[in-house]
Amino acid sequence: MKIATRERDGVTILDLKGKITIGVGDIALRDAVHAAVDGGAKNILINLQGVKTIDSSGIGELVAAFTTVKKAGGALKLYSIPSKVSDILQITQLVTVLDILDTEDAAVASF
Amino acid sequence: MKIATRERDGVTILDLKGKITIGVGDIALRDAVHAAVDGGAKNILINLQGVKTIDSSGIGELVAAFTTVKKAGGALKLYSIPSKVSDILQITQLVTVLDILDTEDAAVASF
Amino acid sequence: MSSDENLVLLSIGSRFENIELVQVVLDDSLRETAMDDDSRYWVGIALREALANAIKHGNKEDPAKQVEVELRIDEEQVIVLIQDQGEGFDPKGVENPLEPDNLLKPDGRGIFYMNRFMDEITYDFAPEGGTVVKLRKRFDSPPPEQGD
Amino acid sequence: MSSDENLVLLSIGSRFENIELVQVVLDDSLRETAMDDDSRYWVGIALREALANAIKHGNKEDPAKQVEVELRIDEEQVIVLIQDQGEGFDPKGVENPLEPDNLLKPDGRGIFYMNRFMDEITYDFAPEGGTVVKLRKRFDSPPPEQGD
Ligand SMILES: Nc1ncnc2c1ncn2[C@@H]1O[C@H](COP(=O)(O)OP(=O)(O)O)[C@@H](O)[C@H]1O
Ligand SMILES: Nc1ncnc2c1ncn2[C@@H]1O[C@H](COP(=O)(O)OP(=O)(O)O)[C@@H](O)[C@H]1O
Repeated sequence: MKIATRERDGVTILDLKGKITIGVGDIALRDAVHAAVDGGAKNILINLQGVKTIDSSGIGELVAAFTTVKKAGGALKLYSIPSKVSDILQITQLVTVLDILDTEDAAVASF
Repeated sequence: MKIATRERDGVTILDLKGKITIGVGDIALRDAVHAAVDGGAKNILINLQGVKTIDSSGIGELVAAFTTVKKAGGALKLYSIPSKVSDILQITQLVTVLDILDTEDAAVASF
Repeated sequence: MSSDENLVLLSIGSRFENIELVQVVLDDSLRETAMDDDSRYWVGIALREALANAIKHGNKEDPAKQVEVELRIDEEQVIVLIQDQGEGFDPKGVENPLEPDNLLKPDGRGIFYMNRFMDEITYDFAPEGGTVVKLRKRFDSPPPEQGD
Repeated sequence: MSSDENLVLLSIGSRFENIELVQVVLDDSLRETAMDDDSRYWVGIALREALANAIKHGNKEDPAKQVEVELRIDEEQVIVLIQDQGEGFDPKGVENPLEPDNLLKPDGRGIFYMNRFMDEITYDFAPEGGTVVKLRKRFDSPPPEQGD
């Protein structure tokens, strides 16, 4: 898994690419989110477009990131969800608790 | 492995794509060559451009095809050899006995 | 064993990287069956979860401990058995991740995935120790519905 | 087993399609090592030859007979053991495919490939029957030279 961090209009965007799975992807995600929060980021977006596979550890890491950022007084949202990831968010009912947007424009404007 | 058979200037060309390996690719190659010979083809070219992997059964099938066509009074030549296939033809010293050409134009003109 | 069944056995050291290997073998094996692409994807995810549990909870990530995988594919279905060398657990004690209190917990979704994506999942505990989870999916059973 | 070694065991039914599975596992496993891409490719070809021989000459394509594969990767090298349930053979009796008389024969190049692409290949014959071929390649040994 590769994660690139960039800024747009005061929003920190993490572009995820690859597999968010146990042992590698999940840890990379955790580290990237912690780095962003430690760097003072409040408004964080996760771009899931490049993610084809996410296991329960990956989903767990997304949930943990959501909570971590919230506790630090910020907000974390997801956008560009590929269909298989979207299925998983439905099945786990996380669509009801996480903030999910369609496009990057909509996501950036939502803060 | 996929094999497409076509004609150009009286030459029968087999375009090979995929793996020529034991159990599938080698048999497909044999069938295609026999079909061409049975159909009366004398001048046959094998285009290896799309072949990334060839095992010893695949090489054996190329050699068998060469002999089959020769016995039927025709000629079989190879062209567009990918580098890994070329290495194998060197290592097995088949470069010294098979007819090998660079391009399709050169191969068609060689009959 | 009936002659139209394909049996593949795999044994991997308890490293998460090895999950990939097993998943690729399953995926390649299922590609030649009547299973549709979506179902194949979800069966792959269920397998990942079972392997992750065997490596993490069963073998506690000790690379010297192996996880054994048995893959049986016939004309109708795939059966996968995954065995670790751990101490077992009580499947009845596992919580439902859809409970409001559990929804934002970072873990506890693996067995739920397996149940969702397979026709059948059963746990067995070998007397000499070790958890065996059996996953089964027919090629003609529909892919899991989304949501509830 | 030293803890920095990764051990993967595989057992496949004697079908040529299963060669693909094993090759993919080896390829994926070697991708994380210091072995260069070319060598990885050739080691994969050597493995295919050993599996093809085990399935064809050893187990005579009986899908109920298994071929066992042991993959050992440490920091320095890969070792692959391939065992069938056949009757064995005399490796000394194998002809050189580069002899002029053999050059246009359709078979007899498998063991030659293995010798060419690996640092070491050795045959063992289990007393209870079955051929075991061992293939070894160090990550820092050069890829095979072409031609002669
Ligand atoms: N193979 C296993 N060996 C021991 N315990 C297990 C095993 N598989 C599952 N468990 C137990 O079941 C619990 C729930 O597993 P699961 O639903 O996969 O969620 P998670 O792995 O995220 O905790 C685990 O936390 C663990 O206590
Ligand atoms: N695992 C095996 N069991 C029995 N015989 C074998 C085995 N491997 C190789 N052989 C014998 O060695 C010969 C040479 O093998 P090889 O060089 O791979 O060429 P080919 O398989 O094309 O004949 C085979 O024809 C066979 O007689």
